[in-house]
Amino acid sequence: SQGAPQSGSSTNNEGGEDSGGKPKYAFVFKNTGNPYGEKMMDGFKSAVEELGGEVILRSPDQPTAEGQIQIIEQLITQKVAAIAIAGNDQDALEPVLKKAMSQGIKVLSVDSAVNANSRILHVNQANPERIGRVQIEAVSEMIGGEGQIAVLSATSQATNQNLWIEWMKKELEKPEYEKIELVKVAYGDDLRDKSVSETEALLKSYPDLKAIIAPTTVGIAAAGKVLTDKGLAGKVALTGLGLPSEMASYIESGVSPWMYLWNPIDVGAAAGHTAHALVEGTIKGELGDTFEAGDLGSQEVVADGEGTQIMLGDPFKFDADNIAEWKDVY
Amino acid sequence: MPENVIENSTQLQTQVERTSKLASIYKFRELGLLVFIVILSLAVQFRNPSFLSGENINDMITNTAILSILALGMMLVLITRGIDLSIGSTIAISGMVVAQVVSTYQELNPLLVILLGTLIGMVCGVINGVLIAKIGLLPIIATLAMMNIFRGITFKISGGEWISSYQMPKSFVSIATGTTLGINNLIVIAVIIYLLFFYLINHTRTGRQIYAVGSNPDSAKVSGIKEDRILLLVYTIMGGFAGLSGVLWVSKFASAQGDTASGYELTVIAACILGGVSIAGGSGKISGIILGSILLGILNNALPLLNVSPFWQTGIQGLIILVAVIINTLVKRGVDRNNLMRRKI
Amino acid sequence: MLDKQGYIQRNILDKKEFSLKEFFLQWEWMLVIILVVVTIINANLSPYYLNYASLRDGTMIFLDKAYIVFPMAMIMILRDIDISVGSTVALSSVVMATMYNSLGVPMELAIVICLAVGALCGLINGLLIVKFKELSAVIVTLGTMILYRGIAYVILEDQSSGNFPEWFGFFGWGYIFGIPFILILFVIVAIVFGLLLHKTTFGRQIIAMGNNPTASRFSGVKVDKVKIIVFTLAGLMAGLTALFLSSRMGSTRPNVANMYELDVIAMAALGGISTAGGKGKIIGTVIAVFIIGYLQYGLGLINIPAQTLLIIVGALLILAVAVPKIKLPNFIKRK
Amino acid sequence: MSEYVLELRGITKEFPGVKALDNVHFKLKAGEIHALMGENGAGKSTFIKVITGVHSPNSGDMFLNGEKVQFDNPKDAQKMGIAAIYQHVTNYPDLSVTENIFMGHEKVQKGTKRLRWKDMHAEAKSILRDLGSAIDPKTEMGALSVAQQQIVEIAKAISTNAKIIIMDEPTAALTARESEELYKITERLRDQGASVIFISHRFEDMYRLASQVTVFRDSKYIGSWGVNEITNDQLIVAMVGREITQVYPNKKAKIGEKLLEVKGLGKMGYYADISFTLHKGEILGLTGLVGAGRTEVCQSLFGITSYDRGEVYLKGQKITVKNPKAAMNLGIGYLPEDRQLQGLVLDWGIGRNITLPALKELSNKGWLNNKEESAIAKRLAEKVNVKANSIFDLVSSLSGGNQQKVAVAKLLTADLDIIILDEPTKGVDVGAKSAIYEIINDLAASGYGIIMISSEMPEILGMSDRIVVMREGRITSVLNKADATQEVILAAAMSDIKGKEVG
Ligand SMILES: Nc1ncnc2c1ncn2[C@@H]1O[C@H](COP(=O)(O)OP(=O)(O)OP(=O)(O)O)[C@@H](O)[C@H]1O
Ligand SMILES: Nc1ncnc2c1ncn2[C@@H]1O[C@H](COP(=O)(O)OP(=O)(O)OP(=O)(O)O)[C@@H](O)[C@H]1O
Ligand SMILES: [Mg+2]
Ligand SMILES: [Mg+2]
Repeated sequence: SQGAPQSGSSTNNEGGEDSGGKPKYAFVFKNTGNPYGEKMMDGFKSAVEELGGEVILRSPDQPTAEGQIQIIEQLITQKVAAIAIAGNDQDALEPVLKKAMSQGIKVLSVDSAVNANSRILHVNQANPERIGRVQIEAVSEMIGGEGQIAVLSATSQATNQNLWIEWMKKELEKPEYEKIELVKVAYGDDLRDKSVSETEALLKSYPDLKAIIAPTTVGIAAAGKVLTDKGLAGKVALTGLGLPSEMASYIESGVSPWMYLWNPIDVGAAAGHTAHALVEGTIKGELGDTFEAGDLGSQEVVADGEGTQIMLGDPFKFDADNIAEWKDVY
Repeated sequence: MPENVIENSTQLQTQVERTSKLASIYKFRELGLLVFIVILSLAVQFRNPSFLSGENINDMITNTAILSILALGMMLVLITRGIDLSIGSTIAISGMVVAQVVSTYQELNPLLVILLGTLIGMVCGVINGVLIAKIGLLPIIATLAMMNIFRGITFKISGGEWISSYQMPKSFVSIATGTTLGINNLIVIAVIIYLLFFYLINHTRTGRQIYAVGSNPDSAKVSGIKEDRILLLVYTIMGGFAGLSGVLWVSKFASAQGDTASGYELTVIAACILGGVSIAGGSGKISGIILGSILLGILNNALPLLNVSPFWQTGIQGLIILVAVIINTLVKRGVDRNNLMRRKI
Repeated sequence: MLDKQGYIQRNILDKKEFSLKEFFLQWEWMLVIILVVVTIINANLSPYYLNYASLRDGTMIFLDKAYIVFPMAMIMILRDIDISVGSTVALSSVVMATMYNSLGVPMELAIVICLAVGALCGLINGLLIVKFKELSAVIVTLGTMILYRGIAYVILEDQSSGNFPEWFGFFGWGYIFGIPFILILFVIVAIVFGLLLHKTTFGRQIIAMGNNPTASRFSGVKVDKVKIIVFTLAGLMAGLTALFLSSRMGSTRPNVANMYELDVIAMAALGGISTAGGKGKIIGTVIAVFIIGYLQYGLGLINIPAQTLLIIVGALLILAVAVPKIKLPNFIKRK
Repeated sequence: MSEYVLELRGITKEFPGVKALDNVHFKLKAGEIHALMGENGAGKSTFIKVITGVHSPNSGDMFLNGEKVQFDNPKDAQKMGIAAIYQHVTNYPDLSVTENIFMGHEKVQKGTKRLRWKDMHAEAKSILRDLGSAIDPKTEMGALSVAQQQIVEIAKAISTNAKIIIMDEPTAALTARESEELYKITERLRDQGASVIFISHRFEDMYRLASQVTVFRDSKYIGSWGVNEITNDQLIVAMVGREITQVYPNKKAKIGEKLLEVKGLGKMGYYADISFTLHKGEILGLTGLVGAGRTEVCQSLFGITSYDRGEVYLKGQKITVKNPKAAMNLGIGYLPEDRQLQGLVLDWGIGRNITLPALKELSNKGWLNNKEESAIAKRLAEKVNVKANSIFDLVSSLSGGNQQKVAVAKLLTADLDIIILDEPTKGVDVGAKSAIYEIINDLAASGYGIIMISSEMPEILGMSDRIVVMREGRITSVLNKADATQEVILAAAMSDIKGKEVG
């Protein structure tokens, strides 16, 4: 509700499409050089191009909201038809995204949401509740329902991760997990060196630790490396969310029996279809709207707190049987 | 003490000896830092007894090895009144290229790989060196610009992809995890480099010329020291170390990313200045940067062990760095004061 | 009185001849040329670039941190550097948001507090640097850089804090007579700093200290005081940047303005401020801000990937600083 | 082989806008000590730098033992056996004395190229000892006083075993006694077959040492004479182009009321028990051996450093001086001994330098008044007669003596009662010296109280009304002009009082 841009003095909007006539669909990821984001953008790109749109893929060089604000301003000036964004901050993009929407640009968030005011809807890669609960189920199975576990997260402010960790804690309240103790949530800040130090500290401070859940790629891979180097395969179990390519060796070696993720290509494609549906007016982003999302089938807009979202399926399980076919994909 | 008047040479002799003994205490400038490290270690040990366990000490030193190699290079740069902000990017570029190479040529000899990474780093260093020594750019500007450029190139050549553990041959990963004579290779490499450079810095002409250029560039010219060559050398060494560290980094974490070691230059500079290297040039000692690296190593290792809230960690780290340098300064002042008090008037 | 000794009494001129050559050999002209070139290139690259609205709104994107360039220029003239400004931005904005949201302080007062916290951070830097002369500004501000951001984390933890009143959006988004407020204030602040550095005794003292700190002290310049004031100004401007940034984001978080210091230093350096001390003009930094800002904006309009942008900005920085250094005679001598 | 070890013909050297050397000649015989004299800015130092390859001349030839040579950098000259001590100390403050001595010609192990530290330390020690100095070769250069650094420079030249040694004003920072040591060393070097070029503004140096003297004036070669062939007056005329009848001007000032009283001042480790008084119109000479603590006392009075004991009274009021600005406001001014480091902003013009201490007075509520500033700068620059074209000439392009005049001019901007001059004529030519003496005398006559630190005995004796002698941080003697002779002062400066532990 704050910092509303004064649309009157902004670029006059003489018909959203000029050069070439094709509507432009922009995708803004968190930062550049991130294979997860690259795959998502690939998915977005092929979906939009199939649907006849022009694609703009952008990300700042650092994962900051400030960098994304600059990019969005530039996209507004270019009069794009839609912006799909994986936000670096829930709230900080609100004013600039509102400005975009006030000029008729369809804004949706993907992967990591911006707040409900800043978007028309969110494309959710998987249900956060399921993401949280499924990891506890997995860890319980790995350690036989008993023992100390710890979480190694990204930064202490990563809203995604924090939400999942909340759901993990809720799941742990169930009686079947009463012998499982969550001893610590550590933060590796998505830095390799820090994640390694944090993992080592966990192992030393809790000699009886049975498992580590790391719901972030850098964290889970770093933990996998530490457990491998210290020869703790089979003694301390590892699961969480990670890129199959990063985790392939640790899943094959058994350090991590299995872990989860979704397919970022599909997530990107879903964002592309959703953006298209918004631009074409097929949906308004209101509850109950439905549309056809290509190979992903029919999608329905459902509630998400104060806003609405498209929800893709459960996270996908990667284990020793299927990792080989995925590790070269992403 | 009018030192240049001799009346009685035996009296003079004793006087000189006394002052030089005093001077040797005084000369260990990082006394305060050492004391601080000891106290800090004891305090951490008190809170978490696994801190001073053999395993943890081994982990700590292993994790600090790369930092200490980089700090050595940075010390040389700082001594010449320079600075190198591009090393984080150099680490990334060398790590990325090397990882791509080993993922294609799995059979490559690890030594060749190390050499390749070092060479890439040296090329980056030479570019910095030419800009600074030959064209005369200010080091902070030249390396700030090259930091962006190297990072951009790394992203370009990686095409946004990472090279992951499964793509790396065992021989490559074991560069960082393997041991020689029971000691982790990273530590071995760091120790060898330190020994070599201790010799270079203190016992060769070139080593001393590095100090001379930083201490007074104008006199260096008058003494016939080729300042530009020394600068070129120093930035090449720094680049080489960064390149080597890139290999070690990627091997240690078994993953190469475009944003590897982003911002790491500040940590390295912090290690140097904590260790008493003056950014005004001319002074800096190996013993100092070892202590500086160790202090940072302890911080990285101990804060997680102490179970400090993640929200407090950054603040505590900043506070400890400030307190450490301030205590070091106060101790130095105390030693100076003590020396003054002993002066006869 | 010396004439009786047989000296020829010299006439020492106190007027300088205006030299057209000298006038045009100034670095600032080089910057103007670069700015023109950037504008021409951008206009050719993107059809969206060269119109009033685009150029005007483009400034709103990059001007927030540009305020810090001025005191940073002064600090660099003093042969120092302040790498804590990014953290100061974060801390002052976090304190402001917390004051307003958690303690119910009126926004007007919170804004004043934001500036005050910024200035206080700068003052602490200055005091530490002056009290512990053995330490350089780099190590002090490296320490406070980590410390200030650390305090911001302690205050807000993993939360963001926003919900500012509607009018607060004016700082980052508002216009006066169709001109962005952030641009108007920037011009005013630039003029103030330009006058301060080039037309007052204070500025003269800064330049003297940059050239020879010892001689300045012996000449009665209160070197400590000057240093403290300059660092405090840097903090104050960081506080101002915090206002604009939080206004543009409608909220704040402990991790905002990360690494701003490097951008600011790059702008000052391109503007001709020498860290070797004693040299540089405010007008140069102003032009440099627009060069870097518009370059990034223009290339953004043709959707250049971030990695390419990194390379281009780096190369520009090197070229701009290197070209005037490659003087012909030097070049020949080296061969 | 030629009769001359070194010969230069028709050397011209131009800097942008300045012709520093204009077709000059020079001939140096083997085993000769050759004095090179001339006013400040005559081009002597530039000439030296041409010989050593620091500057390359625009035209002219150089012959070494009859053979034509050309040096492109100092190392070439070093290899050919030429060593120089430059006028402005060129040392490495962070490195040890040994390293400073051996930089550029280190002793290395054959084969391994390892530095032979032990040998170098030992040799450094023995050279220094020969020079009569007990400086520990392992101390850092930066911790030494200016004079001690000068001695190290000399040691450095000696250590190269050079055949030609050039000394550019080596005695400028030395006292009579130390100069005497230097004379002996120089003679010994000569006796061992070296040739020496010696630049000095002190006539006693020349008479004591040189057999030949060459004079430059205004960048030109004036002539070369055997020292016995030319009278003092003729030499002065050759140097300054006119006669100077009297070096020390007649005292005009009347000594008035008490201005300053210092009681029992002490600073741990530097000085103790300093008490003296200064009156209006009085010139108080402060002398002693180098390192006696004179500078430290005066800098405490000026607020640069603090004292930890004692009191200072100005016109009967007890004062504490917090910083130089406060000192200037109270009416105390100080001319620092190291004009390049402490006195001047070298990259600035003359005008800006002169007005730096008075910015506040020249400005209106903080705004600079450029017109008034230029006018004052012009007036004062002319008053001390700086050799320059405009107030915008860079100070770095001035010769040492003219730089010193600019530094003196700075003091005249403020409204002062007391002026402290620390070695005011160090490195200043005879003409400028008498001009500076004249200025000092006029200042005293107009009511200033003046403290003049000097290591030059004739100057102290010639200028002072009273003389305070310091030794090892204490005042050993206060003499009236009438009682003061060279012997009495030397005795007081070196008398053997037992020092006691302080603090
Ligand atoms: N690097 C330089 N650039 C420009 N002018 C210079 C430079 N060095 C010396 N000069 C000028 O050359 C002239 C000769 O200077 P030089 O230092 O040789 O005089 P000097 O005879 O040694 O004087 P002094 O006795 O004061 O040391 C002076 O006018 C000086 O200003
Ligand atoms: N930076 C320093 N560090 C340590 N000791 C110093 C330093 N500067 C001066 N001293 C010592 O302090 C004492 C007083 O020095 P000061 O310079 O006041 O003497 P001075 O009589 O003025 O001699 P000079 O002729 O060298 O100026 C000397 O013993 C000197 O060696
Ligand atoms: Mg000279
Ligand atoms: Mg002195």
